[in-house]
Amino acid sequence: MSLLAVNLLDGLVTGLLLFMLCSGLTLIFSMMGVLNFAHASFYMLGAYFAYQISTYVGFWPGLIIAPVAVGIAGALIERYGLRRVHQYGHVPELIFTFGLALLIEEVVQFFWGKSHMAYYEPEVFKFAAFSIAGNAFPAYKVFMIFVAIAIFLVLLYILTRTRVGLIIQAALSYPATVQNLGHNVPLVFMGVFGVGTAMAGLAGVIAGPVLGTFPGMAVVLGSIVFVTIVIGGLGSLWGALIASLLIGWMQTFAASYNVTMADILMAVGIDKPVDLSDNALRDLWTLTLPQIGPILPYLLMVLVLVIRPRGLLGKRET
Amino acid sequence: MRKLTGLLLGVAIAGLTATASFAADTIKFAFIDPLSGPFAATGQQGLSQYKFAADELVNKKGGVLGKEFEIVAFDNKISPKESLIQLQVAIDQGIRFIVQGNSSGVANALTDAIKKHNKRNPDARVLFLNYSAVDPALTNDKCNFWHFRFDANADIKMDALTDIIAANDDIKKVYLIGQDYSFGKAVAAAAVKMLGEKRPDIEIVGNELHPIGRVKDFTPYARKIMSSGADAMITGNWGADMVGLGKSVIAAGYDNPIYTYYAAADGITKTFGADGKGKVKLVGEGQLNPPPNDRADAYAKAFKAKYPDTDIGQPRIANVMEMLAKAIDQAGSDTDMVAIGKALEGMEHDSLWGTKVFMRPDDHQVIQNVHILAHTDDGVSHDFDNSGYGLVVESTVEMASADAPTTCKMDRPE
Amino acid sequence: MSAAAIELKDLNKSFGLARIIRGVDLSIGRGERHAIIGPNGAGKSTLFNLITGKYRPSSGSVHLAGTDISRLNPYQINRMGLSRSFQITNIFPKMTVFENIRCGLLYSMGYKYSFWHLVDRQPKLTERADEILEQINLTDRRHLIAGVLTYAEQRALEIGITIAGGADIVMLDEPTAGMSASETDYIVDLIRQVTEGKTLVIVEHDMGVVFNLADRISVLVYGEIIESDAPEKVRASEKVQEAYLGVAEEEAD
Amino acid sequence: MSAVSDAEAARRGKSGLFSLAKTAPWFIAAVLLICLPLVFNSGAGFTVMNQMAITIIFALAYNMLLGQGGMLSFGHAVYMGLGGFFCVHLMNMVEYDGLMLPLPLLPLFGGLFGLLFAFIIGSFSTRRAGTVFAMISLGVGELIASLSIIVVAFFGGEEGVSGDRTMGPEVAGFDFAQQSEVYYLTAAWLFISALAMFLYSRTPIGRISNAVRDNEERAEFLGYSQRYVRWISFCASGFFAGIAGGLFAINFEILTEENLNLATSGSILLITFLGGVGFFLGPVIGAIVFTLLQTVLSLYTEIWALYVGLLFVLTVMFFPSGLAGVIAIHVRPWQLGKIGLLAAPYLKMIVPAALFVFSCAAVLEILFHARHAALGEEEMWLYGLTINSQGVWPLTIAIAIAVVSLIILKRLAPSLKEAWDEANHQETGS
Repeated sequence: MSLLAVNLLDGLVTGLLLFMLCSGLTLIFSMMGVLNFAHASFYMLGAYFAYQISTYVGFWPGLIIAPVAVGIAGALIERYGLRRVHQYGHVPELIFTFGLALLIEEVVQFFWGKSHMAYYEPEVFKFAAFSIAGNAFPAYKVFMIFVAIAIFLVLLYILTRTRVGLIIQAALSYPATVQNLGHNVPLVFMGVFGVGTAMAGLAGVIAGPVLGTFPGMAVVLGSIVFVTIVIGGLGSLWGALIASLLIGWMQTFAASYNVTMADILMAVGIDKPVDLSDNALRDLWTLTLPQIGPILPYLLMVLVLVIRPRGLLGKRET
Repeated sequence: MRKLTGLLLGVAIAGLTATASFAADTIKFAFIDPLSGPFAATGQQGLSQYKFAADELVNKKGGVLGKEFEIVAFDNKISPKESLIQLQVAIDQGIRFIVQGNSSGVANALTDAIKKHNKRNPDARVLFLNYSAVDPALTNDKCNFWHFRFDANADIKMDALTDIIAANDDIKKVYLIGQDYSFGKAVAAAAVKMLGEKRPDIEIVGNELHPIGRVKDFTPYARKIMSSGADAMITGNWGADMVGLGKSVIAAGYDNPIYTYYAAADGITKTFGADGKGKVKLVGEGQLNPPPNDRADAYAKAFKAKYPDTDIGQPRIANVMEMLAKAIDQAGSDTDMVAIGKALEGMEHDSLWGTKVFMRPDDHQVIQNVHILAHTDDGVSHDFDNSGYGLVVESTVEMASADAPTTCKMDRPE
Repeated sequence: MSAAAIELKDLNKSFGLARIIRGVDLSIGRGERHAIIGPNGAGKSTLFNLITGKYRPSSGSVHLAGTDISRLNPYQINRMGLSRSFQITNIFPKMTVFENIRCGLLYSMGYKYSFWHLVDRQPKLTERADEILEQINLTDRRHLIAGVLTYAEQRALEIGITIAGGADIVMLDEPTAGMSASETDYIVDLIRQVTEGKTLVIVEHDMGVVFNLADRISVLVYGEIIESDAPEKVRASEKVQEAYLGVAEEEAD
Repeated sequence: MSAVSDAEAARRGKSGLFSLAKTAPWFIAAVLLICLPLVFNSGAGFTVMNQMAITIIFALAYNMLLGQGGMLSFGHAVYMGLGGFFCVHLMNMVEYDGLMLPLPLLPLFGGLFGLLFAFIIGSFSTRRAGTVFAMISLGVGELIASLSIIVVAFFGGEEGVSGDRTMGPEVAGFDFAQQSEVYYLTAAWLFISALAMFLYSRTPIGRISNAVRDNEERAEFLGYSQRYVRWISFCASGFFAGIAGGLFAINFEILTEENLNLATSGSILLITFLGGVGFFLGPVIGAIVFTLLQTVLSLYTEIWALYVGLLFVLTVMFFPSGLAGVIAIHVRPWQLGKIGLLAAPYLKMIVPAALFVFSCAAVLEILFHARHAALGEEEMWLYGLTINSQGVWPLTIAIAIAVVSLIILKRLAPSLKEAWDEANHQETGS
């Protein structure tokens, strides 16, 4: 029971972190129709920028400066790269961001090399906030939860209470109309891309110390972000939230409980072969839930797309 | 357009072969390891160590047969396919010694390809000097005459590690966790078997595999380890999986030893820093701290002076260079691979690191002292990652697994 | 007993709460030239899409020569001999004019999903495509990429693609929309010529075109057919005038 | 044979298939394939050429989806990989179970297995086009790549499965032990596959898959089910990808998880796009350029991947129709007989352009060396010069050359544009 509570909290942290990435990606996708393959790369940039800043002035200034820097980088890439590709259509756009992801990884290695960076959480958070049955829950994770929730509330406020938010909401459902409302569409696009990438950058800043700051960090997270927004439904913020939490918990629980295929097979009345060493199905018998945990989201995505191509809460199919 | 294609190809392959044409008066070693991509840091470190060892231990002493050693780097991007292409390029350049270490998958592909190559091209045979790939199969079922392993394999390391654990009565519960692939499985299987033989009373409270390179957050695993009440954990994890696992376990409040294979250097030592002190242990060969002798101390200092951002993460590389120099000298040829191979078989060598090194002829597995090393900042004269932290020898198993059986049936050329 | 070419039985279609088509019953005989007219938003295009399989009816049914087709996909309906054009020009803009027509021919000439014929090696196919090009007066545009044709030419091409498959029933959705008077005359002549002997269903705004072409006219207002009769009778119908006038008044508000 | 546009094809509509204009390029290609080994007869030469040939087949197969069918797949390595895995297992059955299968036929079986899996997976993934298809392909690709680690019995874990190609019956005295023999086998399959894929694009289903790409709704109203058209294209693509997999198995004698994973799927997308999706020859060019970059450039520089990334992003930005597109825009001046007008401006620009590229690369190399080389190792090799990477001057000079050459390029640009306009201008009155 206590482990369940701990897992719920851990899953919440993972899910909220995922949501910080997904919200930006969904914004960008909904407004611009661009599935930004490089989104996780901006997350990585956030972590590296923050690390660099932290070596000069410590953690806290990085929390503000790094996301802003990432956002500016994102806006510049939109202005001088994506906007040019936009005219060729969506497939070249997607491929552009795909190439961008590779390029950013190389650029990061060019400057920071290939090792892990010694990027730590600030000293004030280096204690266990509380512990449940011997399981310490680090204070920094509590901080992460609060930052993520704060971001979500700010986003919610902007979307539902401000003029900009109303435009964005309109664009989420009816992308074509916004262009006809007399707004400076290129500027809006640049802004959205900048803000979206800045949010990814912020996620990187706060996740870097926990999940590690290394050149592979974007790849590890890369496609799972897509999977999440596709499951949630393209263009739906609530869908993104629900899918993020779902995947966060799914992965946490899958890693926590050693359900084995052998248990399941024997429960349905199939006998375990005595000698597995030469059995063609030996891998099936030894399969455990933690082994397949990370691929569960992909399985879920394929199922969702086959059954309900617009995703859980998606309003449109693109 | 086809013409253009031909032209491009011509230019490129002319380039490929051009490098082979000059400087034929050195003995070349093809270093085939990742120099780009996620594992490049390890590859770069190995390359620096090889270059340094070749210069310091061989070339400064006048080389062998009047020739100097030269390390030629090939980037295999840790891909088996690329490794095979680079192997072919290296052979074309007339290189007869292949060194590789990162990833047993690549080592398996290479040993297989080299075996076939030597069979099909008896006049251009090559030797495979494996300095780091520790899959036991390479010197058991998959052994061949051309492959020599200079690192202790996974079973030997586990043998040494379980000797130490068996002697520690405080350890009653052990948790095994590893990456879901052959090496991770080999570590787990060896641990279960050897602990069962040496300390049947020890309870294995967890034995699990996680997907390799795909786990973003190890917290759930850390929770399981905590709730199992383990007194010690053993993991074969490396790279980001090692860092992630270690950080999560420590953050979750774990305070017992973590026995590892690869939790040092490449930024890992720095990342663990003070948190890992007294917890992170590593099983491996090569003694840096305390320095076993003045020669080793001087060697390590000179290395650091030349490569301040790199560490001697694989001390055995010095053995590879020294033993090859000896073997080539004994064979009196740098092209007769059979003679060099036979000279290497059964060679006994006094290592720079204060241990005797014996190349077992039955399976071409090196036998040497294996240590349990502790991650600490006390008594560290040669740290890693310039962090002040390093590995200090805690206990030693002399000539570990010297009489361990092998399933190797060596097919020797005449 | 020979069934009607198209028969609609109590056809209904709703989108959410909005009932767009409300219980339409209509029978269109073989060889008939039938026009559907009605004010904007009356549901003409929806009706069209229901018949051709783009939408599925909420209730009621559509019959093609006596067979119920309400649950079939567009391609299945097409194979039963019904072909349509679109309100917005709907051609293959990146292909040549010739290839556009050829694509229209492939299925009906029995090539189906073949991967063992080479299209360039089928003299009959090329011949037939050239005949159709001749019919729609685009022979001299044969090698142009369809996307660069003028609007009227694209509309002509669309009609060419539509009739290429040799369907018995041809449905045209506003074929003259957005055309000048002379272009309209040209297209109407073309339609008359290429649909000779076929059943024609046409949705049209231009009353001149409608009364010129149609044998029978149905008037659709708010998803219901209020009149279905010969052109002169429809012209005289008070109900129709009222409906049209009423709408006109509403629109004037 | 560059860029056979639809217009050209249609113009030739009535001319026979076996006309000289059509068969000549294939003839030249065949002669070239036969003669290449006379120039490059080293082992590495064969290895690189085999690798190219395999990549060309795979890229052409991929372009059947992306270029011709408009389907963007992020998981196409699956079909090549599975075809390859089955082939290695067949090779092992030849070795251990005495299966009498001549090696040259093996790729055909690879193709059939690729086809089988494309058939199964395509049955649900091709229902829709666009994002849904792309994401299902991503998901399936990831699932199968992960399974390959878990299901050791078939995929051999991360070590993969290896075999020996020489264990089968000899064919016409060849046992395929040498790379040169493998080259001719691969080249023959390349020729057959490329020809088959080219002809496929000229069949009814090939044409209709273009039609569905351009306008799926219209195609439905012509009697074609868009779903079946996509499914069939997908199966055909899977078949040829499987052939590539079979050739991979023969050439490398090992298949690993790498052959299935997303990185491989991603790189085939890059290769195809780099070459140009709109042209039959595009993927061929892309495969050749990419293989050279990957294999040769990485011998010279550690940061080769950075260059490849830059090249790719710049290509998407400035030449969205790929390298083949760059060649194709010269077809019109050629037809007008005005290609000569471009020669002078090109010649004028080639020196500053090369200077610009090389000096930019020099800047990157110097910075990289200064940042990552060992302490005390200040000397580096660059274009045959030995320079001091820590010094100010080399960097300054490299930057200066880059700036100056850029200025010269800018100055020359208007004259190129003028020549370009002139070369594309058709005299009026025709």
